[in-house]
Amino acid sequence: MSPKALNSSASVADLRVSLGDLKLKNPIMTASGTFGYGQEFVPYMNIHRLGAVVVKGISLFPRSGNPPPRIVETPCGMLNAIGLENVGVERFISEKIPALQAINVPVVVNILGDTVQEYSEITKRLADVEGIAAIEVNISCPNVKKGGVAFGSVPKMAEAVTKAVKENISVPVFVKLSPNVTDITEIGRAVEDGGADAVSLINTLIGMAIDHRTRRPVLANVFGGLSGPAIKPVAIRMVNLVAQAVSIPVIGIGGIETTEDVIEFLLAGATAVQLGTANFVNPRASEEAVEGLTQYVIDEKLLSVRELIGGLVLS
Amino acid sequence: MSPKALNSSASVADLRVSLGDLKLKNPIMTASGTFGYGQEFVPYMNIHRLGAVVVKGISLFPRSGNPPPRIVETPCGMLNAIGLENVGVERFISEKIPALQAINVPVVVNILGDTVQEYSEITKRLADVEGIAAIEVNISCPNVKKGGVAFGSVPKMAEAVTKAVKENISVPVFVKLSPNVTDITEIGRAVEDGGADAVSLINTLIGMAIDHRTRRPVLANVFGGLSGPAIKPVAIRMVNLVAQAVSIPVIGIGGIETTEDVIEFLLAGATAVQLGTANFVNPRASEEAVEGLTQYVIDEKLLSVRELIGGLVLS
Amino acid sequence: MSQIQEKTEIVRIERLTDDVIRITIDAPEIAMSALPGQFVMIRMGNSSDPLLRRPFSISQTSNAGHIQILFKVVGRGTRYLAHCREGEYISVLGPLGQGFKIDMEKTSCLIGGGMGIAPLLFLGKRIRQKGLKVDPIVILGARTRAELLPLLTDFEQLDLKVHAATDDGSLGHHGLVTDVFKTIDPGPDCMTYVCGPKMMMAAVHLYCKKMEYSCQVSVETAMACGMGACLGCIVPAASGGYVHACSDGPVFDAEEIVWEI
Amino acid sequence: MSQIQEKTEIVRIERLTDDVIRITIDAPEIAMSALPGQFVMIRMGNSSDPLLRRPFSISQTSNAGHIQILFKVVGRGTRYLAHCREGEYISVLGPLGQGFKIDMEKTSCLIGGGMGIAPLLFLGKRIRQKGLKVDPIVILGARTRAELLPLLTDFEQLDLKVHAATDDGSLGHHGLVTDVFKTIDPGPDCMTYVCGPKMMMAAVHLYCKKMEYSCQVSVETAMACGMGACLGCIVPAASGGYVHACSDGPVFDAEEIVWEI
Ligand SMILES: Cc1cc2nc3c(=O)[nH]c(=O)nc-3n(C[C@H](O)[C@H](O)[C@H](O)COP(=O)(O)OP(=O)(O)OC[C@H]3O[C@@H](n4cnc5c(N)ncnc54)[C@H](O)[C@@H]3O)c2cc1C
Ligand SMILES: Cc1cc2nc3c(=O)[nH]c(=O)nc-3n(C[C@H](O)[C@H](O)[C@H](O)COP(=O)(O)OP(=O)(O)OC[C@H]3O[C@@H](n4cnc5c(N)ncnc54)[C@H](O)[C@@H]3O)c2cc1C
Ligand SMILES: Cc1cc2nc3c(=O)[nH]c(=O)nc-3n(C[C@H](O)[C@H](O)[C@H](O)COP(=O)(O)O)c2cc1C
Ligand SMILES: Cc1cc2nc3c(=O)[nH]c(=O)nc-3n(C[C@H](O)[C@H](O)[C@H](O)COP(=O)(O)O)c2cc1C
Ligand code: FES
Ligand code: FES
Repeated sequence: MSPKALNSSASVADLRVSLGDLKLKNPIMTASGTFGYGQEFVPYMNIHRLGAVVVKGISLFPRSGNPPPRIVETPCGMLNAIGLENVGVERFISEKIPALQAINVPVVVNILGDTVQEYSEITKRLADVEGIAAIEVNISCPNVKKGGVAFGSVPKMAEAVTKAVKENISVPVFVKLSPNVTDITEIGRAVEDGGADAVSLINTLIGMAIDHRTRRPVLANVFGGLSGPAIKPVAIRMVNLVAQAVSIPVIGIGGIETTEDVIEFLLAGATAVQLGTANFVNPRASEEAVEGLTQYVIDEKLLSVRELIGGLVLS
Repeated sequence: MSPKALNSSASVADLRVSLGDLKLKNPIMTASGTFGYGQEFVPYMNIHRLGAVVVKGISLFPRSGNPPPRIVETPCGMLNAIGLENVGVERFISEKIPALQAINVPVVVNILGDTVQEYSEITKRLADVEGIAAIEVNISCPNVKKGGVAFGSVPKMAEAVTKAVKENISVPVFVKLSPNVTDITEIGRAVEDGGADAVSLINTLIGMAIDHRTRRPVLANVFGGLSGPAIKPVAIRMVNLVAQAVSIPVIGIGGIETTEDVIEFLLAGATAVQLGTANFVNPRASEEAVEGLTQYVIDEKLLSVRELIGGLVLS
Repeated sequence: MSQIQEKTEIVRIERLTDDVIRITIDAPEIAMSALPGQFVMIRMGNSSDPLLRRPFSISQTSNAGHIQILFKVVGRGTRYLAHCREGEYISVLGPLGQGFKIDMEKTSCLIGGGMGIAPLLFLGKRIRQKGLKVDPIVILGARTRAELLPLLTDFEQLDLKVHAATDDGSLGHHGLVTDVFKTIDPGPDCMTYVCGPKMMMAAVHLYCKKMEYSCQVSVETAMACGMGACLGCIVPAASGGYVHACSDGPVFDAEEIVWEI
Repeated sequence: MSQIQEKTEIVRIERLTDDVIRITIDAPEIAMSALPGQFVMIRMGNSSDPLLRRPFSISQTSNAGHIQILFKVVGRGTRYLAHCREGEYISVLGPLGQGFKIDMEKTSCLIGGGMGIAPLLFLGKRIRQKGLKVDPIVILGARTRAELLPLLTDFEQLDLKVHAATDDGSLGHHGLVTDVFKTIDPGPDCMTYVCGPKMMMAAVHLYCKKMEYSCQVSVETAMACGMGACLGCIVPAASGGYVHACSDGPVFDAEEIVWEI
C-alpha cells in the first residue's frame, strides 16, 4: 500500500469505535505489559495514530517482580513470568502520567491487586488524575485472601472486583478476563453484572517450559503466561463466545500481529483489539495495523469499520 | 546417532514403564485420531518398536463425522473438527482388530459416547475381545443428556463415566482429560476416584479460525480442537499439576515432536507420552523418539527411563 | 524400513513464469514406484511454522530417479519452496494416494487447467509408453499464453497434439477448455482424465455425463497427513458419507463424489 | 518516523570458522548513531517460529553505512542467519541499549572472551579514534587458535597489540584471560571493559575489585523486546531489585549488579 494513497484517503475511512463512553478514533490498542509506559515506542512509531495505549499493570505499591529468567520462547509464542513488576500507583501518577499525556493518545490504565480492597484503593487514587481515558482491571491475579484462587476464575469474585472499581471512578472500566477457565462466558456475564463497560480478552494461557539439559523449569517462577500467535485460535473462539453472551463491547486480544488478524477478531465480535507480543517482534505492528485497517475499509468500501464487528457469516 | 551404536546397546537401555497392569517396553505411544488404525503407518516405520498405539476414537455406532473443511493450519498448530468419524465398535472389532494384532504392538482403544450408558455399552462390547491392551476414555465429548456440557468439565460426570467403563472391563482404563477447564487437577482426582488406572492429558484446546476474505469460520463446524507444538507449554504445565495431584500414572500429550519434548514431559511427571500431530509432519516421529530416548538413557547412564519420571529439579 | 520418506536433493529449479515454478527432485524410490495422479507431501522448512506438509502432484518421473513438481506460489509454503536453492535438501513423503486408472480400451482425453496440468503430463507420458492405439486427446487451459506455453512444450515433446485455451485468448481458444472439448469427437468409448479448478472439473463431468463418457477427476482438499490418518481431507460421496481425498483419491470417478454446483 | 528499524541488506557473509560467522549489513542509520557496546535485535526470518528477535552486539560500523555482527551458531535463530545469502534482506532494530562509557582519563583495558570479543572491536576502534594517550591493553581469549585468530586480526589492523589466551594453548597463553590480566600492570588508573562468558566476567570483576580498577561489563540475558517494554531481561541489582539488561545495560558498572558465583 502506498503511503500516498493512504494519506489522501484517510479522511474518508471511518474507523471510530466506542467502548462505553470512550470514543476511539480507531480500534487498535496495545496490550498491557507489552508496550511499557508508551514512551519506549516513541522512537519507532507514531504513537498518536493508535486508538489507545494500555500501560503495564499498576499495583498499589511498587513491585520488583519475579527473579530471572522471566521469559522464554515457545513454538509461535512466549511464556512470561514478569511477576507484575511496576512502579506502583504513586510513581505512576507522578512520573508516567505526564509523559503519557504528552504523546497525545488515550491512555488506559491496567490495574491489579491481591484483594478487593486493593483494587478499590488503586482506583480511588486514580479517580482524580487527569489524562486517564479508562481503567482496565486485570483479574487474572490470585486473590490472596481467598487462598490464591484467581479473581478471574470465580464469577462472584470477578463481579465483586468489578463493582469495587466501578464505584470509585467515573471513566469507563474494562475488565480483562483470563482464558484459564471452563466457561469464560460465565465470567463475562458476571463482570457485566458488576457494571463493566467492556471486557478485554484474553489474558495469557498458563504454561510451563522445562530445560531438558538442566532438568529444571526454564522460568524461575516455574509457570508463566503463554502469549503470541500460538494462542490466536483460542482467543478468537473466546472472543466469539463472549461477544454473543454479553451486551457490552468486547476488546479482542491474543496473538494479533497483522491487519488480517484484526479483521478476524472484529468479525468474531470484538469492537476493538489489542496487540501484545507482536510489539516485541515488530514495534511498528500496531501502527501498521491502523494503516492496514484504514486501507481495508477504503478498499472494501465500508461505511465504517463498525460494519465488521460481529460480521462473521455463518451458513 | 548411528543406528549401529543403537542396536548394539539397545539391550542395555531399560525403557520399560507401567500404566496400571499394562507393561510397556517403552513410554512412547501415538495419540488417538492421529495414527489412524495403525495400518496407515506401516509403510513408513517399524510400528512394533512403539510402546503402544492408541487408535482413533470408537463410538457405539459408526459416525460419518463433520462436513468439510475439517482441518486448518494455525501458527505452530492445527485445528481439527473431524467430528469423531469412525467405523463404530462392531466394524472396529471385525475389521480393525485383526489387522492391529498382526502389527505386534499393544493396542489401546480410545472410546467415546454421548451418554454414560453409551460408554458402558461400548465397553461391554469390547470386554471379551482379544488383543486390547487398554481402554482410553475420551471424556471431552458433550454429554447429550446433560445439555451438552462436556463430561470432562464436571468432576462428578467424569467420575461416573470412569466407573461405568471400569465396571465393565478388566484391562486397564485410562481417562483422557480435556484442558478446557479451570482446574484440571479436580477432574484428575475425580477420575482417580472413579477407578481410572491412568490419566491421559491433554486433549485439544478449543479454538476457532476465521477466513478474513470470506468472513466465515474456516471449519464447517465453526470450532475445532487445537493441537501441535503451539499447545506444548499448556500441556506440560497441566501434566505437572495433575502428576502432583493424583497417584495414578499420567500419560503426557500435547505438541510432542522430539526426544527432548518426551524428556521434558517425563520430567514434568508423565510416566508415558503420546505423539499426535507430529505424526502428520513426520510419520517416523514416534519411532525416532524411541530411538532418541534409548540413546539418551544410554548416554546419561540411567539405570532406567523411570528415573526421569517426575525428575524435575526445583530449587 | 520403507524408503518412502526421504531427505531429497533439489537438483533443478525452473521459473516458468513469475509465480509458476518447476522443481526437479532426486528421489529414486518415489520415482520408481509413482503412478500418474499420485502426489507427494513436502515439508516447508525446518520450522514449526508453517507446520504441515503441502501436497503436490507428481508431474513427471525420470529413469534417473528424479521426480518433478510444478507449482504456483500462492502462500507461505509455496513461497518457501520458491526460495529454495538447487542443492538444498527437502523432505518428501510419497508417492501417496490413488492415481488415474488408465483404460487401455478407450480413447483417452486429458483435460487440464492451470496447475491441474501437472499430473496430466505424467499421465500422458505413461499412456504413450503403454502404446495406446489411438493418440490421446489433450486439452489444456490457463489464464494466459505466458502461463500455458511452458507447460505445452512438455506435451509436445511427447509428440502429443495439444488443444490450448486461455482466459485472455492469448494462446489457442479464447475461453474454456470445455468449449474446446465440445468441438471434439473422441468417439463413444472415451475416458476423460481431468484435473484443474473445481468449476472446470464440474463442467467437464456434466458434459461427460451427457455424452456418456467415463470421467476421472483429481480433487484438491486441505490435507494434514496425506496418508489416511487424520481424516481431514474428506469429499462428500455420492453414496452418502465421505471419501478421503488422500487415500481414496485424489483421483475419483466423477460419479463417486457430490458436485455442489 | 524514525528509521531505526530497517529492512537491511546483507552485503557480506564471512565464515570465520565452522560455526563463527561475520555478517556485514547495510544499515546507514544504525551505523551513524551506534555506540560501542550497543546491540541490535535481528528477526530470524518471516515465520512466527522462531518468534522473537535475537540480540547481537554491534562489532563494527563503517563510514559507508555498514554494521558488522559476529556470531556463533548455537541454535535455530543463528542457524537461520548462517543460512542467509549475500543480497538478502533482514530486519534489524537498533542501535539499542547503553554502551560502554569511555573514560579518557584512564588506561583502557579491553578483555574479551569468545563472542564477547565482538563489541570490543568497535570499542577499540572508537578509543583509537578518540586518540587516548596510552594505548589500550587488549586481552582476548577463545577456545582454540582457529576461533581466536580471525578475531585478533581486526585488532591488529587497528595497530593494537593483543594478548591472546586459548583454552587449549594453541595460541597465546594456555589458559584464562584473567591469568594474562594478572601479569600486566596497567597502572592504578585502569578502566577495564569486559565482555564474555559470565564466569570470566565475574573473575575479572573480582580481580578489579581487589586492584581497585574500574570495571564495566556487558551482560547477556534472554530478551524479548530489547527496548525496555517487556521487562523480561532483568539482572539482580546490587542495590536491591533489578536492572534491565536491554535498556539500563547491556553495559553496567560491575559493582551495580549481583554476581552469583
Ligand atoms: C492432492 C493435491 C495435489 C496438488 N498438486 C498441486 C500441484 O501440482 N501444483 C500446485 O501448484 N498446487 C498443487 N496443490 C495445491 C497445493 O497443495 C497448495 O497450493 C499449497 O498447499 C498451498 O500452500 P501455501 O502454504 O503456499 O499456501 P497457504 O498459505 O496454505 O494458502 C494460501 C492460499 O492458497 C489457498 N490454498 C491452500 N491450499 C490449497 C489447495 N489445496 N488448493 C487450492 N488453494 C489452496 C488458501 O486457501 C489460501 O488462499 C495440490 C493439492 C492437493 C490436495
Ligand atoms: C545484548 C546481547 C548481545 C549479544 N551479542 C552477541 C554477539 O555479538 N554474538 C553472538 O554470537 N551472540 C551474542 N549474543 C547471544 C545471542 O543473542 C544468542 O546466541 C542467540 O540469541 C541464540 O539464538 P538461537 O536461536 O541461535 O539459539 P536458541 O535456539 O535460542 O538457543 C540455543 C542455545 O543457546 C542458548 N542461548 C540462547 N540465548 C543465549 C544468550 N543470550 N546467551 C548465551 N546462550 C544463549 C540457549 O540456552 C540454548 O542452549 C548476545 C546476547 C545479548 C543479550
Ligand atoms: C511480557 C508480558 C507482560 C504482560 N503483562 C501484563 C500485565 O501487566 N497486565 C495484563 O493485564 N496483561 C499482561 N500481559 C498480557 C497481555 O496484555 C495480553 O493479554 C497477552 O499477552 C495476549 O496477547 P498477545 O498474544 O497479543 O501477546 C502481559 C503479556 C506479556 C507477554
Ligand atoms: C486430527 C485429530 C483427530 C483427533 N481425534 C481424537 C480422538 O478421536 N479421540 C481423542 O481422544 N483425541 C483425539 N485427538 C486429540 C489427540 O489425541 C491429542 O490429544 C491432541 O492432538 C494433542 O496432542 P498433539 O498436540 O501431539 O497432537 C485428535 C487430534 C487430531 C489432531
Ligand atoms: S490428509 Fe489426513 S486423512 Fe487425508
Ligand atoms: S528485553 Fe524487553 S525489557 Fe529488556
